[in-house]
Amino acid sequence: MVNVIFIIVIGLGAAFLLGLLRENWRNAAYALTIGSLVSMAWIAARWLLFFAVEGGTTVEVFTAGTEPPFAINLRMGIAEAVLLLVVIFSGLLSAVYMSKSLFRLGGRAMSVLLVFIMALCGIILTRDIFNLFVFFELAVIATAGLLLISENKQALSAGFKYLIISQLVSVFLLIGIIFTYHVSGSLNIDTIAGVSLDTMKGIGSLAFFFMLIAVLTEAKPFPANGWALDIYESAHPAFSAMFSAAMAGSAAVYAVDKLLLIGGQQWLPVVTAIGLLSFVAANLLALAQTNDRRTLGYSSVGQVGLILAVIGQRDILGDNYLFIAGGILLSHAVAKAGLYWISGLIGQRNLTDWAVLRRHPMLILSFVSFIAMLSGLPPFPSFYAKWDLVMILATENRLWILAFILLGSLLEASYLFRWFGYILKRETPRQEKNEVENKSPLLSLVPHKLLVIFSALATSWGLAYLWGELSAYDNLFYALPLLFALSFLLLEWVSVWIKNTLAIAGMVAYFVISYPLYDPLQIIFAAIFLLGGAVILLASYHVHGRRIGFYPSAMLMFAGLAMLVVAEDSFHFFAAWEFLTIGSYFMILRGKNSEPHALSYIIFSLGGAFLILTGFALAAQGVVLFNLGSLAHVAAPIAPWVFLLLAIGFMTKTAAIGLHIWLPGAHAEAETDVSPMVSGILLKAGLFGLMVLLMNMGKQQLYGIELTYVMLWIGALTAFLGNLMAVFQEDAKRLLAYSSIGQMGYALFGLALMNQLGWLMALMFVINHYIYKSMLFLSVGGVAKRTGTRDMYKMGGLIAMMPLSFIAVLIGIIAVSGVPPLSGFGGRWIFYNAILSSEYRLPMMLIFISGPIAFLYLFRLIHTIFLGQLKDDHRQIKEAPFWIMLPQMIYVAALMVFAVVPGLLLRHVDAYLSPFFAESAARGGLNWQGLTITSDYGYWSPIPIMVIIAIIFALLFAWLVFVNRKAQKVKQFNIVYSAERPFRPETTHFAWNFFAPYRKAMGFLIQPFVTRFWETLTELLHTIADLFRRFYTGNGQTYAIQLLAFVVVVYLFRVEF
Amino acid sequence: MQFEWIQIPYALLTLSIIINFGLLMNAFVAKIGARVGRRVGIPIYQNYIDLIKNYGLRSSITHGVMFYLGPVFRLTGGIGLLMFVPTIYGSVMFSNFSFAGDLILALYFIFFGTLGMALGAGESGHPHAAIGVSRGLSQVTMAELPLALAVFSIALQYNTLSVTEIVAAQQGGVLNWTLFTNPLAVVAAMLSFLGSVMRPPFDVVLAPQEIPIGPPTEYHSSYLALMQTNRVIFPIAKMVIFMNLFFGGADNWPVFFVKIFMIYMFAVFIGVVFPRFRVEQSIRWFLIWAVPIGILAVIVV
Amino acid sequence: MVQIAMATGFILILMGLYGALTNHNILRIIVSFSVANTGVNIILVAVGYMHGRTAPILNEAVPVAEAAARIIDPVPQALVLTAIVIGLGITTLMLAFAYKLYERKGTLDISKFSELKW
Amino acid sequence: MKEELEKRIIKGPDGLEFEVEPLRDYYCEAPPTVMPAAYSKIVEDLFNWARSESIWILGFGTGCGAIEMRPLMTPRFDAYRFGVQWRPTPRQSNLFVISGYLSVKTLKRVIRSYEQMQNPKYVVGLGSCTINGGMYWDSYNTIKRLDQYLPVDLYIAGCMPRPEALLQGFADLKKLIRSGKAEGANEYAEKFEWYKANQKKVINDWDMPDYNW
Amino acid sequence: MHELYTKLKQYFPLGELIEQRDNLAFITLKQEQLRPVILHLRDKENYTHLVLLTAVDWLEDNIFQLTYLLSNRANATDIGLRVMISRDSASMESIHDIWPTAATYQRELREMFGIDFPDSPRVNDDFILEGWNDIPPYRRDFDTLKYSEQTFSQRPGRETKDPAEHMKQKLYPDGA
Repeated sequence: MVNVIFIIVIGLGAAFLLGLLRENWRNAAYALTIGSLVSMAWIAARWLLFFAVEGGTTVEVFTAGTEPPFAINLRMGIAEAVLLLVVIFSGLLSAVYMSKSLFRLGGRAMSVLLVFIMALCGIILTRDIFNLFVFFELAVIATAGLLLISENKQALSAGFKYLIISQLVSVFLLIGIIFTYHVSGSLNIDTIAGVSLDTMKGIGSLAFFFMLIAVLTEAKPFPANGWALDIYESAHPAFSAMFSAAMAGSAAVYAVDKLLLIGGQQWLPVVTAIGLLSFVAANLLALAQTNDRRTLGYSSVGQVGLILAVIGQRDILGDNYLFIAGGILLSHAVAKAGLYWISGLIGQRNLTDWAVLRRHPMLILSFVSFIAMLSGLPPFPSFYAKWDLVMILATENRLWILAFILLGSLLEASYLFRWFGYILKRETPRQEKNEVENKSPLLSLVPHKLLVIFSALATSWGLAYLWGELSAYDNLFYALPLLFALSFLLLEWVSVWIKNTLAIAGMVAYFVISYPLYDPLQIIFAAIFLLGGAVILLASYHVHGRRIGFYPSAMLMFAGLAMLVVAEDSFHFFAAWEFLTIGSYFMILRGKNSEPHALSYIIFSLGGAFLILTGFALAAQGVVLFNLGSLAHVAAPIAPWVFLLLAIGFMTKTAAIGLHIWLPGAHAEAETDVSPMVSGILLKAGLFGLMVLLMNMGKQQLYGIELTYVMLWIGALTAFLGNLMAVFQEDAKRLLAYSSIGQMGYALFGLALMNQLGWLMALMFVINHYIYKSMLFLSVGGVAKRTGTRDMYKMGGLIAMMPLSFIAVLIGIIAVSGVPPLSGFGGRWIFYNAILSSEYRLPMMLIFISGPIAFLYLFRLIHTIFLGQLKDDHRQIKEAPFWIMLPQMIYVAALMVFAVVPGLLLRHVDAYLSPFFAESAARGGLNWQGLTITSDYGYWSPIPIMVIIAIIFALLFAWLVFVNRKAQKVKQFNIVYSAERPFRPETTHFAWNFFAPYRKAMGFLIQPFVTRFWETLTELLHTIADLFRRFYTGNGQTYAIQLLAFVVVVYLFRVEF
Repeated sequence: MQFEWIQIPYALLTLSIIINFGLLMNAFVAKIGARVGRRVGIPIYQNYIDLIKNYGLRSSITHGVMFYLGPVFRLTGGIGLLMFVPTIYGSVMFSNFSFAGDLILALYFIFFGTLGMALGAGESGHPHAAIGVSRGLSQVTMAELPLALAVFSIALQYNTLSVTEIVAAQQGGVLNWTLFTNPLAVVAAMLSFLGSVMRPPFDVVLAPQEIPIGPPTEYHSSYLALMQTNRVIFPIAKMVIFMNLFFGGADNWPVFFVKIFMIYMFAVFIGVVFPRFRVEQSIRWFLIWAVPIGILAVIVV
Repeated sequence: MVQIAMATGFILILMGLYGALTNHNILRIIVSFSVANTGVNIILVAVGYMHGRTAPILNEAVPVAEAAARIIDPVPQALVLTAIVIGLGITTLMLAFAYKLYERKGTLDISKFSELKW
Repeated sequence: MKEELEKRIIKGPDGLEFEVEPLRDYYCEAPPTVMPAAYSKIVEDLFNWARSESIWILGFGTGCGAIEMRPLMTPRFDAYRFGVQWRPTPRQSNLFVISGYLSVKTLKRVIRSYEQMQNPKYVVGLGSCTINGGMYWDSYNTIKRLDQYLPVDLYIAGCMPRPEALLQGFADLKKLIRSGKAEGANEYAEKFEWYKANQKKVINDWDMPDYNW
Repeated sequence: MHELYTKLKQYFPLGELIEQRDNLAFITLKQEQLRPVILHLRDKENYTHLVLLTAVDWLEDNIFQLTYLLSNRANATDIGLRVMISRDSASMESIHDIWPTAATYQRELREMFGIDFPDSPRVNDDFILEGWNDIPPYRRDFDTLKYSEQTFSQRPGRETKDPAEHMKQKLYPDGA
């Protein structure tokens, strides 16, 4: 094994050698630099191998041959090895990345780079506090030197600000060190830690405070970090990458970790508080940023804050400390370095300028992977880490910390995903001809830079795999659906036909394989998710080309759904939940104008997911593999809270009222075949979650309020208001989206009834809603595709042009409105029986009224699109493409079949459900004997109804056609028009504001209170962010004063502990 | 109860009785109105003549498939509604096809005709038709609500959704009628009834002066005749439900005729007294007066 | 003796910090930090000083056997040396930066270098 | 030709351009046809009887004579007892009462409404203006002979004829209908060209299809 | 009225005053004085209502007389402003910006008299007559009888009688 000291020796020696080389031996100098970095990396890697695989133990290295306190000693353990690798690799890759700049500046720059890396390695390795100081100062000097590499001239002033701060830091550090030494008589961390507890009182603790605060300052905590942000903004991106990943994210936090050995437990809360404050505040302030590198800077500050917070919680993390802290730290390092490297390709500094990435799928994949890593999404290490962290925090009842961490994560995710939205959706900036000379190109694809970025990408996925292996749970990479979804990333180059066929085949096959494992409830959901998804995918055949990005996203969503159905424990459930959220987000984002809607979708979804996470964590109380069935045994004081958190989380997905504002835009703006997927299928995931929840936890009471009763009201209100809002939409897809909200309200209501019929009704809605909403979205999508608009009043009279779409919509609206004989009626019938056996009477009033209201918007949908007056520009329109029509016709058939024999599916579910409501089984399920379905109250025979109606209908129709066989077919203006004639179709088609009188009477109910609430909240956050960031004045002196004030405040705050 | 072939002639018999009764009753009501206004009024057989004339018109035009289907839907809705509810209590002959479904089926089937009519009217491409539909649908959403509440209330009261059983529970004296056992529900339902018979004050849907008769503006000849037939059947079918639910049903035809007539006259009386509401006014009226009574009925029962 | 040195050291630090925080001229700031550094160094030495002992140089005057009892603690002295070197390095670097900054803008007023902010 | 009836080039949503000719695309161009009576005489007699007993008048007051129609609904005259009632839409009406003078501008609307009524349909000219222009004999914008433009079944003379006269007129019309002589609609179809020529002679801005279905 | 007239006279050159009644008078104006006088009457004297705008064809003098009848609601007085314009290429300034309702009157005058009101909204669209292709019918040189005989087919045998004479002859054929 190579002695660790060689890492330092090589760094230092090579740096020295570089100074001796001749000025123009650039190649040799560069080779030396790279060579030494590689050899340093090799040493670190060898050690890591030693610890990780060969089971080695921590090694102490004594430099001067004597033990401390007489000489400096270094320590090499697994943590050090990993951090060294991070530092050296970030240095190595950055050196490759900025080779051009290095060549320009020559050997001196390279030696400074080496010194920088060496110093950081030293910080990590050393166990001597004065040595720590020396290495920090070296790092400062090297930083100042490296800042000069930047092409941004303002890096100079940033460097000077940094020097001012580092002067202060060195003052604090030195005073701290000397008094610590004075008190303890040693400079060795471990010795001091061993000695000191009682001597640390008084002057000792002050001395320690000085050291800690100095080292903490190097980790750039909020608010004493203006200088760091300036560096991030102005430095060469490759240096920022190192500065963020290696210096702040690895070396400084590890120094804090080491110092805490001295301070002991009592200092942990201080670190936690500073970390949390940085995490939340930095992410909040980042909301108002427009400069990309500064945004990344804020994000760095936040992430480092999170790591500090984790360090502060090490007292409860136990064995998981390294796993958690490491997961977050590595995710941060790789992702942030990667993002900075990408920023080096971009010519302009506005966040929206990143839209130039759009044409490069690999770069987009890199970006996505990096922000997913930062946001803690599966399968990346930060996901496992956050999961474990949250579990432990919840178990230890540190709920405030938990709340702040989740809040910060949500804020971070919002600006990161907003940024991603910019990339995919904003106008690509165009370069003016005359600007080419004096400005850098918008996007420079330099091969070696790309190589560096892609190696970070590879590392991120490698780490994802590694953390999956290390975690206490199954590696998510072993989940078949996920692998299937990811494999589409490799297939991006083939045509849609092949990919689509593969996708459909895969989904059907997976369903067939898994079929024996499902219970009846799961069969229903799995059938909708997988088979239903496959049917909708048929519509995707209408797209030509390669459709890059669609299949990985879609398959990711379906993978999540497939995994959700079979998930048995909370971890897999949650991971599946996150997968389907991300997948659907990407799909929604594909829509033309969907940027803001996709953003609000992902924010709401992640918010909901965090609630679910917290709920599971509270429920698990430290149990590693928390079986979902154990939700039933959660103890009394926590149970209602768990219920509440989970329920709200799931209701975010079903878009219950108050949490619904993301849905209309997201569903309406999505692509033609995506809308049915996210509406017809995705919404059911929330219902599935609710079913799992309710099935296990049953009725819960909080402060004497029965939570299912509250849900009942929410469901009723959702149904009512969702339908009411749908009435006033001009946009057909938006109308359908609001209708989905309403329909989900029904289902929620049914579930909250907590009786068997209510559940049966909810399931009936699940099936029906899937069929008819998918069908309607497809037909409306097809129409919108042909007409080029979604505004219904711009259409009209399309029945002649698109008869099949009309039939689909007609059947669809009959089914939705619940008019016999189609299957919607079954849902209504079960609903009536369900409420009869429930003791709740008031909320169902709202449900009653929402039925006829649904009728309003449904009629409007069919009338204003297909009936009325055909417009000039639609006179030659064609029927929707075959592949969009095909699924619709399948749905029509399915609706008919389901209308006639609803028992086919439902009777099994009914039987399956009855044990769950055994205690109230006096009023139980339905009797499915023969043709008639009977309940305790009434009866219903679908087949005779269908036959009777069909016969009457057919007879009358035949007769009317016979009588009018010679009727003159007239055209659209041949109408009685008060003795005048119509002027233009546009002025004759009564469609816009169709329900004006209804708006007069009921409009007061649809004041957008909820939207206004969320908008105000967002605006408030942005205002706060914008206000508070002005606090970073850009003046180095102000920063210094801020640092001093920070020190004083932290000291006072600490005294409180 | 199951299907038997004999039920078909029975059902046709019921249908013909109802049609004739309806034609005569409508004329009779019109006659009463005329007499109140000191007019002679239409001949009692006038509705037959109108029907024959409309069927006998020589020419007709069509605006498209849905234009045909509109009246078909409408009349199917009327006949179907009649067929799904037992007409005469205790009579096998006149229980129609009520084995197919219970009260809920009937209530939801009411919309079948409405939907078809609206579609047919839409196909005609006439803005007045669309305006009429808009008004009608807006109004019906609120007008149906008290009825739904009342039905829920009596379903709770009798603990069943079967019409036959509800009627059975009301036998044995006038005081057993829902009218007396659950007056709130009946009040709510009867107020709702006002909103669904297209008589003043809730007839803005047809509004002959401003949107010439609304949805059926374009309908004529045999289409119109079909709809006229439905206008005879449908209110009676609906009133049959009311009669069965609230007024003790009928165990023979004379009682049936009297009860239906009385229920209808209720709407007529109100109609001749009050002027017409605008849509938003009628919605508010239902919301303020009828719905609370319905809610009360649900809570109290 | 120690107290005086300590006091002087802290006073120098405070003076230095005060100067660094109140002066707008970059050169004055650098000088102020030098003053503060000197103060720190004095404190470092002062902490290591023990009354009545001699310098930690092992020669005839101080035999190795008695060294532990007769010399003052050598570590702070070593630290001071290192600290001075590093302080010098940083001061030089700051001066170099000051030069570059002046080259760029023709001013040494620190408040003029605040384009990077927020 | 009015602007909205002119041919126009439209660009469809898929970018293809095509021509829209409103008179061809928005209006049915078929001419009216003669509608034969029912196959069987008995049935036709029954229908004629029904038609005569159920006269639905189009509620379109073309001139001042409309004021004489209103009293018919009142208790004093009560036209309802004869099976007469008013309908607001031509589609459902059988009888068009041209109530008084008919300006050229109104004539256009009258023609349109008449053509929108269904066969069989009847026209009654009310007042002397419809017969020979009456007091508007020298007006620059009032037609003088209704039967030049529409097939008139019956004239009721007077200026204005009283409601009693109208009732008498209806009674006479009923006799005509019952005897199968009121075939104005078929006559109109047979002599369609002649009627159109007359109509177009006075209506200078003919901005509708030849037959308004 | 006289007071008003004298008051107006201070500001504007006015023609003669014709007092029809206590509360109705006419003043003749020059064409270019119309707008200032109207504005003055509307804003200062409270004549806020344009009752009508009509024209008279003085064929013999070859002028059109335009009458703007304004009303003061407060004291129930009307004042008519008469403007004489030439019949040849008759044209008058539009006042639709003062009273929007004037546009309708102006359209009517444009159609019936052929008086042009440049810039008045839709003034050249068909108003009452549709497709009129002769000289404007209210001009006195338009022969309505001749036009009627040319255009509309008359019922043969129609004769015109003086009602009084006719009834006398019919009731008392022997001339008693």
